[in-house]
Amino acid sequence: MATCSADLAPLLGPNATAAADYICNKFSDTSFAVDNTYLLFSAYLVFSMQLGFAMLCAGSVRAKNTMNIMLTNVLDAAIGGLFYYLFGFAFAFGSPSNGFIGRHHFALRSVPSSSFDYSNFLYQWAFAIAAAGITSGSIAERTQFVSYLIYSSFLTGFVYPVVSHWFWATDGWASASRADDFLFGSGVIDFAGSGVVHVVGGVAGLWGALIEGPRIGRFDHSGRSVALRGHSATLVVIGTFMLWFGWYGFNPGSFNKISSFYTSGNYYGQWSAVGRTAVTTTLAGCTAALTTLFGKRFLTGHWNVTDVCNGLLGGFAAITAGCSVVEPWAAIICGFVAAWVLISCNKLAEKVKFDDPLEAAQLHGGCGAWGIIFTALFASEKYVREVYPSRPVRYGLFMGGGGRLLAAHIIQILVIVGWVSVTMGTLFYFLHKFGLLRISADDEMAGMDLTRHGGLAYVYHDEDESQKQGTQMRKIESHPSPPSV
Amino acid sequence: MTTCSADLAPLLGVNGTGAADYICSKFSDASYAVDNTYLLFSAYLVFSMQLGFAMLCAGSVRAKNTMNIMLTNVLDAATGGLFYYLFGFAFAFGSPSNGFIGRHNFALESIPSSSFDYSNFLYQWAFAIAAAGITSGSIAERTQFVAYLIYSSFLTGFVYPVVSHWFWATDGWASAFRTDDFLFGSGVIDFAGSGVVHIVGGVAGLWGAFIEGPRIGRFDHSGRSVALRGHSATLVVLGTFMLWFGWYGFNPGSFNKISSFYTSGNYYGQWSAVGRTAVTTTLAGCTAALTTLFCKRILTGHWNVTDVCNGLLGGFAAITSGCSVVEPWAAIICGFVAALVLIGCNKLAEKVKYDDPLEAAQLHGGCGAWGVIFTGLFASEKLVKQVYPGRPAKYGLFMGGGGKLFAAQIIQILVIVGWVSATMGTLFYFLHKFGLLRISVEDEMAGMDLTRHGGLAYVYHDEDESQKNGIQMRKIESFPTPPSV
Amino acid sequence: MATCSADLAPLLGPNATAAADYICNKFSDTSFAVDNTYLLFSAYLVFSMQLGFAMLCAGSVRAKNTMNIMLTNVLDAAIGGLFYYLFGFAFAFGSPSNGFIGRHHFALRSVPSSSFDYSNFLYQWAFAIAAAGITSGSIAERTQFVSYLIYSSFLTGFVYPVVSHWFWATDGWASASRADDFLFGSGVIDFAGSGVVHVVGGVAGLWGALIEGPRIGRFDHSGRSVALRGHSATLVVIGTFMLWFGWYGFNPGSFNKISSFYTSGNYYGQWSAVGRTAVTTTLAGCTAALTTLFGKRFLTGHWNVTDVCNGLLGGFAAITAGCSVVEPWAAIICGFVAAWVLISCNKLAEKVKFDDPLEAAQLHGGCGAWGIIFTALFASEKYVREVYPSRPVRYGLFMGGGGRLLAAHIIQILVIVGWVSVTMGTLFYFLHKFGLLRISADDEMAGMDLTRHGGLAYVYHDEDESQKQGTQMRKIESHPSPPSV
Repeated sequence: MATCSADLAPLLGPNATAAADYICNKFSDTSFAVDNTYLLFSAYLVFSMQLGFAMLCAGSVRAKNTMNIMLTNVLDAAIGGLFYYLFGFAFAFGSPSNGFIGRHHFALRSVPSSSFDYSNFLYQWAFAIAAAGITSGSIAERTQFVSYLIYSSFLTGFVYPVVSHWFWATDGWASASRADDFLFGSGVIDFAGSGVVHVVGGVAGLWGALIEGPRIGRFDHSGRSVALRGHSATLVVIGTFMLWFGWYGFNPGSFNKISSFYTSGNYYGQWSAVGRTAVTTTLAGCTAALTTLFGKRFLTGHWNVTDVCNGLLGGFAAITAGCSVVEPWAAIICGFVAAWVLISCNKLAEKVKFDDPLEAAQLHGGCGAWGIIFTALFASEKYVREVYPSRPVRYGLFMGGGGRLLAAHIIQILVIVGWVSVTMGTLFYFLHKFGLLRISADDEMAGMDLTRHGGLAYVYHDEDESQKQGTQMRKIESHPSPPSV
Repeated sequence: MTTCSADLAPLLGVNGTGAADYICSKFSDASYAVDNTYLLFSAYLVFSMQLGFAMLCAGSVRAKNTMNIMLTNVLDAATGGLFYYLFGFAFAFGSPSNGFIGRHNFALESIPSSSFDYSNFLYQWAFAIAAAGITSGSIAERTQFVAYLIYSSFLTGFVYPVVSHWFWATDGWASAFRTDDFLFGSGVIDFAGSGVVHIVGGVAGLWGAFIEGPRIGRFDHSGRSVALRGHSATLVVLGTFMLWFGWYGFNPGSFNKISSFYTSGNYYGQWSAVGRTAVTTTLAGCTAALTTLFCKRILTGHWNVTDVCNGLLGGFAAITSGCSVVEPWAAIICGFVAALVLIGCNKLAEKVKYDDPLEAAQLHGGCGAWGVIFTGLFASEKLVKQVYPGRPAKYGLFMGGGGKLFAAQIIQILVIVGWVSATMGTLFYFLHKFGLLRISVEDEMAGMDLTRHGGLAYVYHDEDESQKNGIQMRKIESFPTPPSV
Repeated sequence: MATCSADLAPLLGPNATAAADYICNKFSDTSFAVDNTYLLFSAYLVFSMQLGFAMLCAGSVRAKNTMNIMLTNVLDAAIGGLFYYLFGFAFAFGSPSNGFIGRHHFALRSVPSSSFDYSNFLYQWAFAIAAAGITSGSIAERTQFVSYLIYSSFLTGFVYPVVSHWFWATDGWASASRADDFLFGSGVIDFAGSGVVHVVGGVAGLWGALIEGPRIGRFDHSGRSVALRGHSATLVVIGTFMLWFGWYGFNPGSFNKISSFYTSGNYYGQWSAVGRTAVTTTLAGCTAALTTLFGKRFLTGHWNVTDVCNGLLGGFAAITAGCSVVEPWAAIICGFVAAWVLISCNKLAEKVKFDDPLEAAQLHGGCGAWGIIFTALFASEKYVREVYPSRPVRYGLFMGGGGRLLAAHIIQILVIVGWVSVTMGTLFYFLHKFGLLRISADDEMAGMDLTRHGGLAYVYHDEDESQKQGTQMRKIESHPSPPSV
């Protein structure tokens, strides 16, 4: 608040510096309190998305693998907590550092500082585990549990933090908040992470699913696709609504501060930008849901709720990059296209016999990529100025901003895809080589809950069932499963 | 904050104007930030009620219609988002306008303004979809899907916004914020919408359910009522708790601002009123739940959790109108009566063979109406003065405030019932005439999930089931359903 | 804010007292607004834990008792609301009072005051019902419904408030905020209630479960333990995530205020302490979850999700006492030990044939006790100074703070265990004596839902089932169940 006192002192007249300082300090206290309150509760909302992912995944897999998928979601959060604390946050935001990777604040050393408080760490952690949550969907129902543990730690501890450093840390090589002109004199505008979070998670999942191949029975001998339906649409809907709820922390929360003003004393400030972000997010999702509803109705003949849910999430994944810099009407376009992107990605996936139980790669990868391009087309000059002040403004192509932003964004997509393929692709490849990736056919037929997780998730008919379970339990316990997990 | 500078300048002495302005604008920044944070997070909470409605509905219908009802809840939010953005908000709050309907801010044009920010839109949208959510419950399990799409758009896009304009917009003909003496020199006090939201939703549902008649098997040939139980009490409880959680955004959030003071520097300000509102809400719901518990125990002989949940919600629906202007002890009376009202309405509904799978009409219509009356009886003078300043305070009849407020509240009920019957009643009537309202008998027996939504919601026994479903899926796909949805 | 004006007035120069007052009043308004916003939303989060408890309990019992357990969770909140309003809050925080029990503010008389606003009541209520929620788990599946009503009212209305008075009220005999030197010149540091909430709830459950004995079939004639598995792991995971979500209100929220500064104008203030608390909470839970995962893997041979969930919650219960005064690295130790504490408590429980369907006594009692000791070992001097200013600082033994705090904390555990045993133990004993505690063997075999709550919770196969249900319903209705509930 140095500026504050500097401004106020002369106004208060001679030798009022002390008074000015005193008043300005109290103002800075207030805004710290407000901003931290805002950021912390946003972080809590983003965390609640983890429940959303867990339910979405659980509902989309078959009952016999429910325990397995839910366990991975719980562990994404738990492992993420430790690894992101130990070095993830340091790799991502430890400054001063080079453009590629951060190298301070390991285990939160010298945090809080003037630039980062604990709330920033918590918020970024919630983002990191979201990325891991995305991937776990793509490789569901056929992946060994140890490989989950391995990729999840690697993704949240290293791969994701590095990407977020590039685009979000002040000294990332492609960051929009970078001072010196770089990447076509325009940084990348990936406000809440269509690329940094969704494309990363999606591409990682893509490689995992591709390398281990489709689930048994997903494509019959004649090669026709057979729907292996999830066991509970209710859980899918719960998950979708929780994700929607959490997205209000994900997108508007990415401002980190709400108390900054544009013109002091004016009703239009950062708080309005935050509100606008929530509105664009809502509109994109709603449009995508409706588009999917009617699109699917014409393609398949029914009104399918799980497809609508996925369409909705596709719209969110797409708007995430540009949510803060586009007009509400543009968000509607974003959602409309996102729905079609998702539908065609799914068609394509079927053609190439790619099996992703949650459509995660298509949804987060495909729609995320569209979102990045969309931002480069529709970012409005006024909003870019406000949200990314003090740098040469590059805005949307269709808004008359020229192609530099678009170029930068295409670079972003390529770079992310490349980096994730190199790191995660290799990881999955070696896991596969060492027979750690895919479970045995018997396990897959029987379901992992029974063979690895100590029994089925549901026991609705007590008397008989619970007895049967009970014996199974004890049987399993008596011969502990082989060390090969 | 001009008043602020006006007050402060003289105090700061000669040529203190500049300083005063500077300080005051920083104060206004701070309160904008706080108020928007408060309003946005309240809006998120209200949105989370949509998950509550979805689960409450899903749990209260039979398994064979789960996909259908959940889809409608997702779409209430989605269609609501688009329609409320395009004209709903304009009809409701577009000012300056006449007393009947607003006519500015279509598609959020010239928002943010000094009177409305994006956060206000988001908050009002969450209210609008809540109303639609209520109605979807009454006509569950037997309504064609297109009918949902039509009524939902109409309700959130026109019917509800008009009502909210009347009672909440500054220039609504019956608004309590209206300055000129109207409606017995007292406006209507419907703080968070027992009338505007709950009666509207309830009456709309009443007409829908009434016109299409009860579900097959709900009343046997001898006319005795047969309970068609919902398929999962767990989902009902889940939904109820989410609604309770969201109601803390619904009622206290309706203040829109939290930083206003009553006496500057005093610990008692609007923030206390907000807290009190949360307390009255809690007490009303809790009392209603306990009353229902014991009454039902006496009437039916068991302790029924779903009834208790409905009683709880009835208490909330009732207190919503007066939550900010009644004392906590009055809230207990409110909840107690609300529970009895609900039980009475249900008995009545059975007598007249009216079938509402979620008791939505009885709950939101009946208890909502009681809530409006309750406010006319128990509104306290002191609190009315604080919450609705700058107008002749008309308060509760039993608190010695005379009958003017009470009369106004009665008018409100009549007007709302009339308007909704005229609009939604007619709509449902014509849908019925054109055979778009009710599904065919076969569909109803088989369940809509199988015939319209591409398969059942649950597949617990994979091997067989999922195969069977798989086949059904493909069968259905091969003969796309008739265009008549 | 008197101090504020006192400081500011001289700075503003002669006869500027009025100006100083004016400015300082507006500052106090702002911080009231911020703090109440913060506290209210924290209270809402804590309330959402009630949904967590409900789902956790529902998923951990057999399908035939789901309605019963969920009803108790709804009623914990409802009964708690009334009783805590009527006298719970008064017993806990009604001051001035003696060290044992409060005696003002019955039914919120003279609230808001300068020390308590409505938001404080709401927040404390959410804590009280959490304690009751814990106990309901221990005695699940075999307890008569009336005894639930009785113990729940007694616990939230009297037992818990008294304990919270001792340790949290300014004039509690062992409170850390107490001015005069007492209890080794160091009060007890139980920041968010490992002792006050978790040990209380756990010990109460311990006595209930101990007195009524294990469920039929839990230990077979040869005395071997037979796992009676819960009917839905999905619900357990939902519950766990909701509890995790709510814990961010429980621990960081216990600061009550976020706008207090340590050095005005500095980025490091109470908001940082709040953030740190959220971080320690997260790390403790994550570590405990991972420890349990691997520990259980070696002990039983599978990766068990429900165990991991319980481990996670154990970590949270443990860190609750010290969350605000320990370093993040210490939280990791806390979680690691907590996991082993829980595992061994469970082993012990099996040995002594103690049956607790939710491991609530082990989890909240055992880990809670460990958390209290942990705080006494690792509380850091710096943080204790900041969080508990203006009193002789006693901090952790291992941090070089000497043994006084440890001694005080051991006293705390003993006192709480003693008090709860005397009150709740006696209550359960007499309920048992009068045959009000345990249900009949037939009820237990058939399941309480059918015999007491009007039918099963789930009806997945409509046609047949719902008919059967229907008839059962009507049968039950025709012969109302015996008055002995």
